[in-house]
Amino acid sequence: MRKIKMRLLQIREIAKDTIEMKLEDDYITKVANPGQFISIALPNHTLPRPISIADIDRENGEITLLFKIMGKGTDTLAGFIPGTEVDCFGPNGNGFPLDSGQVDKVLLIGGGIGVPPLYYLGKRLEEQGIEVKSILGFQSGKYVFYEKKFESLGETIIVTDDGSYGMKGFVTDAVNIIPGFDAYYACGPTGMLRALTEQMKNKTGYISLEERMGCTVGACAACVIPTATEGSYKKICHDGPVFAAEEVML
Amino acid sequence: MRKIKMRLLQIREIAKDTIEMKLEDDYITKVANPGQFISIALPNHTLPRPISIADIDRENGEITLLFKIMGKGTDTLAGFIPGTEVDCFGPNGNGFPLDSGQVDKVLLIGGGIGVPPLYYLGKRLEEQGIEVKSILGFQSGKYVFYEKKFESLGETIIVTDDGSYGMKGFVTDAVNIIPGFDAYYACGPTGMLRALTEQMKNKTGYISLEERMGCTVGACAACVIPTATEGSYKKICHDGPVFAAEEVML
Amino acid sequence: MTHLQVELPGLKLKNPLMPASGCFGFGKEYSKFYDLSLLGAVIMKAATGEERPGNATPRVAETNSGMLNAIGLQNPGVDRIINEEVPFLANYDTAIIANIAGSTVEEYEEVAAKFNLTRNVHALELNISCPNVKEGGIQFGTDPEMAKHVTEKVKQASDKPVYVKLSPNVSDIVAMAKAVEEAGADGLTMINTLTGMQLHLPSKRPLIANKTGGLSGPAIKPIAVRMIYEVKQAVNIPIIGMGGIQTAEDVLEFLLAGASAVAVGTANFQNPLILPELISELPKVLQKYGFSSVEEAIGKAVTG
Amino acid sequence: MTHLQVELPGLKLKNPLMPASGCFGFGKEYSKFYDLSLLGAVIMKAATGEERPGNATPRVAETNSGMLNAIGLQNPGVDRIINEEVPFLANYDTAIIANIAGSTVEEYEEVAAKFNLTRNVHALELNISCPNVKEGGIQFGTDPEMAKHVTEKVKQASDKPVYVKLSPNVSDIVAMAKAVEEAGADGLTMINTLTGMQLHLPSKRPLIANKTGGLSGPAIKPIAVRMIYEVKQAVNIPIIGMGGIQTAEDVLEFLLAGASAVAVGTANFQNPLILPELISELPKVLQKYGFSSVEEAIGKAVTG
Ligand SMILES: Cc1cc2nc3c(=O)[nH]c(=O)nc-3n(C[C@H](O)[C@H](O)[C@H](O)COP(=O)(O)OP(=O)(O)OC[C@H]3O[C@@H](n4cnc5c(N)ncnc54)[C@H](O)[C@@H]3O)c2cc1C
Ligand SMILES: Cc1cc2nc3c(=O)[nH]c(=O)nc-3n(C[C@H](O)[C@H](O)[C@H](O)COP(=O)(O)OP(=O)(O)OC[C@H]3O[C@@H](n4cnc5c(N)ncnc54)[C@H](O)[C@@H]3O)c2cc1C
Ligand SMILES: Cc1cc2nc3c(=O)[nH]c(=O)nc-3n(C[C@H](O)[C@H](O)[C@H](O)COP(=O)(O)O)c2cc1C
Ligand SMILES: Cc1cc2nc3c(=O)[nH]c(=O)nc-3n(C[C@H](O)[C@H](O)[C@H](O)COP(=O)(O)O)c2cc1C
Ligand code: FES
Ligand code: FES
Repeated sequence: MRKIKMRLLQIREIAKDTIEMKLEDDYITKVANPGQFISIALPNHTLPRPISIADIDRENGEITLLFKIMGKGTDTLAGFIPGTEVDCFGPNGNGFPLDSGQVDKVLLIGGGIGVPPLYYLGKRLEEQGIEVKSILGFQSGKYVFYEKKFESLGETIIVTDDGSYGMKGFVTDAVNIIPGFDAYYACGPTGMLRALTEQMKNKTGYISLEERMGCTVGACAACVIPTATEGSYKKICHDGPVFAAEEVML
Repeated sequence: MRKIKMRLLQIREIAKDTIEMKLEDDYITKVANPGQFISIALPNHTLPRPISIADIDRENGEITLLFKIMGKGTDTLAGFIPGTEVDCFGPNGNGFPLDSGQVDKVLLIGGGIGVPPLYYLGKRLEEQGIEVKSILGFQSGKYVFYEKKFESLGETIIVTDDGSYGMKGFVTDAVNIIPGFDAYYACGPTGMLRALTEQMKNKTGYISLEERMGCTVGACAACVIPTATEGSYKKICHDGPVFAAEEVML
Repeated sequence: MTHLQVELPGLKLKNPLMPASGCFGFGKEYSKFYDLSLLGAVIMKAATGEERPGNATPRVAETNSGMLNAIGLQNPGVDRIINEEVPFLANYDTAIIANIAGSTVEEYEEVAAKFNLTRNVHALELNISCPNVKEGGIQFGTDPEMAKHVTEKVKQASDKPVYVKLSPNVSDIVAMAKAVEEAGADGLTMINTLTGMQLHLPSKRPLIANKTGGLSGPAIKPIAVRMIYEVKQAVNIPIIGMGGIQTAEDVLEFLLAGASAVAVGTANFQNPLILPELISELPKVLQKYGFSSVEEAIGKAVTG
Repeated sequence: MTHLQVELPGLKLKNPLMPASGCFGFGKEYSKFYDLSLLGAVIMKAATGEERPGNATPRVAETNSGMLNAIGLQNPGVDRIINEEVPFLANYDTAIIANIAGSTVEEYEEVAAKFNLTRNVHALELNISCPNVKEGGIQFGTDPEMAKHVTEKVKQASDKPVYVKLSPNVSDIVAMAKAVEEAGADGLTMINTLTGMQLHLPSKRPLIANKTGGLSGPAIKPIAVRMIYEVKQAVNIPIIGMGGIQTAEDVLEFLLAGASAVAVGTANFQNPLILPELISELPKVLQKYGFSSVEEAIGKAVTG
């Protein structure tokens, strides 16, 4: 974990309110795992913005972030121009388990702006020869992104709430279509994760959680989640954001 | 008085920590008088920054501001790039009297960042056929600016505190060198104005004052100055910034 | 069609927006920027019995997301305000609220009595919370008994509705609110400024001549929202909310917390058009969050 | 050569900078960013008698130049802190201050007594001002008599110097400071957070699950400076100042106002290296304003 400045190389809107940033970096790219996030310190803000690592190009020292414009901070970030030195620190959190050994086929399940970390995860799993299929859910067609990229990893089903693109419904509706996978990896709104973990109780699953954060490094206890053990809490920024599905109480 | 956006055309450092800005504008340039100021609203600040009008090019709709980097606000302003739309309102204040009638020869006396408003004043006085001489005081040589421009209006004496450029001393030392003028117009630090008005008690003089401001339009009573009349106050932003020398108590 | 009207004791407001006392003079300056008839009301600068020169300068300082002020109640005195300032404002189609201040209970009564006879003044705002008056203002604002006493006296001196302006510099804002409600206050305005200080490093002295000043602006907004939310649950009189408002979303936040109308102070300084801008943006924001009127939003965070 | 050392009851600080309680856990996380031996001291997160789960989430919200938090004293309990956390911090060459909290005077005494037997803890910080504890914390912090009482009891339970942390949510901060000084406090730390609230417009509810939270960050700096300046004139015990510090100039401002050392809380979150950065910048800033040591600057705005 270090505090660094990353130079913004490229920024573009890849779907409605959805920004893709490529940044130059020679530290995070070397040490980060899929599912980890970085914290971005924006001028005139008191709290850092946690953003998942969406992709890493180790050779070229390039990191990709994808974010949705949700409020003041992401709006400011979306206005950055190439060349800007972005204040960051990280990588934070634990990331998805990559070397579980007995896994041959995995299912990635992403909802909205929960999709980004799954892309880098999928790439790394595929490199290991694991079969990767994906279900990606979005509000509507205009929010869909990275379909082609996920397709290059394996079969990909797009689901939209309003049916304006792909299948109509929720990711939970699509899960039944995909037969036989050893584990699932999911990231998305808490409601989606709750439904999903309920539905797939007897499957091995890993879910990546979100909560409003203070320090983003485990020091302030802002971002806790109750664990399955009564009265016990974990810090999402430090012990997560990825948890085994049965570990936490959503 | 209007709220407007002015497009920044050009920005450059013309002396140490001293920035010249040229802005596009088609309202202030038409209505403002020398000695008036505009208020600049900077992002992430709660108070506007009052900056005097240093020059106006009516034909081209161009206004010149000169400012010194003194703190956070002017530092932010100095970082603006051409094309930026600057939030302003004005013109504020009264300005220097231009049509006093019986004046043939005037002396302009500026100290440091008090020099800018005198330039546009001098130009307008000179246009009326009035003889203009200037004494400009600066901390040291590296802070000197606009010498040539003032010379194009008439005789100009540069004074520096440390003698590193021009005459060594204060503007008050130089005043005696200039013979016979009908009125003086001064702008600079309060200490300088106090010494000056004392020294030239029996001359007609107009001085431009500074004070920390809230509203900059006369509504909040932040920027008052006691007048010669016991117990009475004037608002610098509204009744000034220019006052007859005998009108106020420094 | 979004209904912006709000009816409060003595005040039929066409919309819930007005300038906060002391940040708008007596309206003349901002009338150069826009038509004051756009405003729901105007709260005038504090009036005292006699003319007051106010404090020495500097009187203001910028802080992070806020400012300090120690104007010190500079004003021409109640008589000149009634004769010279009210008639100007009365030209506009807007409600007029007179902010009254004093060093003694008698002074409050005197000023209230004079405004009581002034036809175009619709309500009084009792400034018991100005932190910049040395002689007693601060005690009135932080002691429930004194606040009650001065409110009762002013109520006796005036038939106009009285809104008492609460100071946030207290351990228990609810106790203050209840005390003045009991004393007969028709409404509350809150919050006034928090007492703060900034040092000027080169001189190693407080930057403001008065040493301390009142903190206002977005920095104090969370404190204002909390206090309004708490007070709304404890009293039955309406609240005019203020403290750091700078966007139409902020206006809605204050309404939800329990304010029936809002005042904007510091934000006028960076943007002289802030009030007309907020008035024109408010309907969109109300709609966005599912409200078809201001009345509907009032206190929603409290009542659910 | 600028002398940064400061000597306070129980604390020989190599420099006046330390993290504020609750913003630095027990140091482990930030030890990944830098060597904690750089710090003058570390103030640990609040310890209670038993483990506490804290409040529901969301627990934080960003505000203009500040943030709200309602962590609710989540901590593993004093025993585990002594056994698992203090030994880690004791590896570093820095002073350790234990922040103690409780719902009852007995709990405070119990926690203090346990830390009293912990060799590597150099001083106690008595958190009587946490606004997020429902059972009584808030009353301790806003009532001089209760503050006095709990301070006396903790002094009896402990031989270690006791610094009492003052709440800014009071009408009269000087009365609070004097009360705890009389009760035997060895020092003061101030200020804790101001109680605030933010509403979440889509849900029309307080954003923070606990409804209210404590406001910290640059927004509250002017209030902290004012209170330290006032208290410095009224007491003879040293003050550790905090509230919105984010630059070395801010550190100097707190020293001038009367603080003998300072703590940095919220600013760690945006910049995990803030403390080492401030420590390295402070000498330059002291020099710029004519000081050759920290000691020289302390209280200069008060004493002249
Ligand atoms: C571990 C983690 C990884 C994330 N990865 C991504 C990502 O890859 N792409 C992406 O678009 N978003 C991601 N988010 C959500 C993202 O951090 C928020 O959308 C963002 O912080 C909102 O900031 P804002 O200033 O625009 O919104 P505001 O509402 O103005 O922010 C105010 C405060 O609330 C916090 N906040 C608001 N919404 C959220 C939220 N949903 N989760 C956490 N904090 C929030 C902000 O950090 C800030 O402190 C992630 C969140 C977490 C916790
Ligand atoms: C009528 C008038 C005309 C001016 N014209 C010019 C000009 O042409 N060129 C120029 O360089 N400067 C001018 N000044 C001074 C200029 O306004 C300040 O230097 C500037 O506001 C400092 O802002 P800052 O954010 O850099 O400093 P900071 O110290 O960070 O500012 C903090 C606050 O203090 C106020 N402030 C600080 N110094 C002054 C000051 N000397 N006078 C008034 N307010 C101050 C700021 O406006 C702000 O509210 C003028 C001031 C006035 C009153
Ligand atoms: C420069 C200034 C002067 C003020 N004068 C008064 C006053 O005379 N009477 C009063 O009741 N409040 C006065 N206030 C307080 C405001 O009316 C308002 O309560 C406070 O500033 C909070 O609102 P804001 O954050 O929108 O400014 C003044 C505030 C400022 C900034
Ligand atoms: C997330 C968070 C948690 C805090 N927890 C505690 C605590 O446990 N005990 C305590 O005395 N103060 C606590 N505080 C208050 C800080 O120690 C400090 O007094 C306050 O935040 C002001 O300083 P700052 O503006 O630098 O953050 C906490 C503050 C924050 C932001
Ligand atoms: S955000 Fe501070 S512990 Fe997670
Ligand atoms: S700055 Fe408000 S009256 Fe001059």
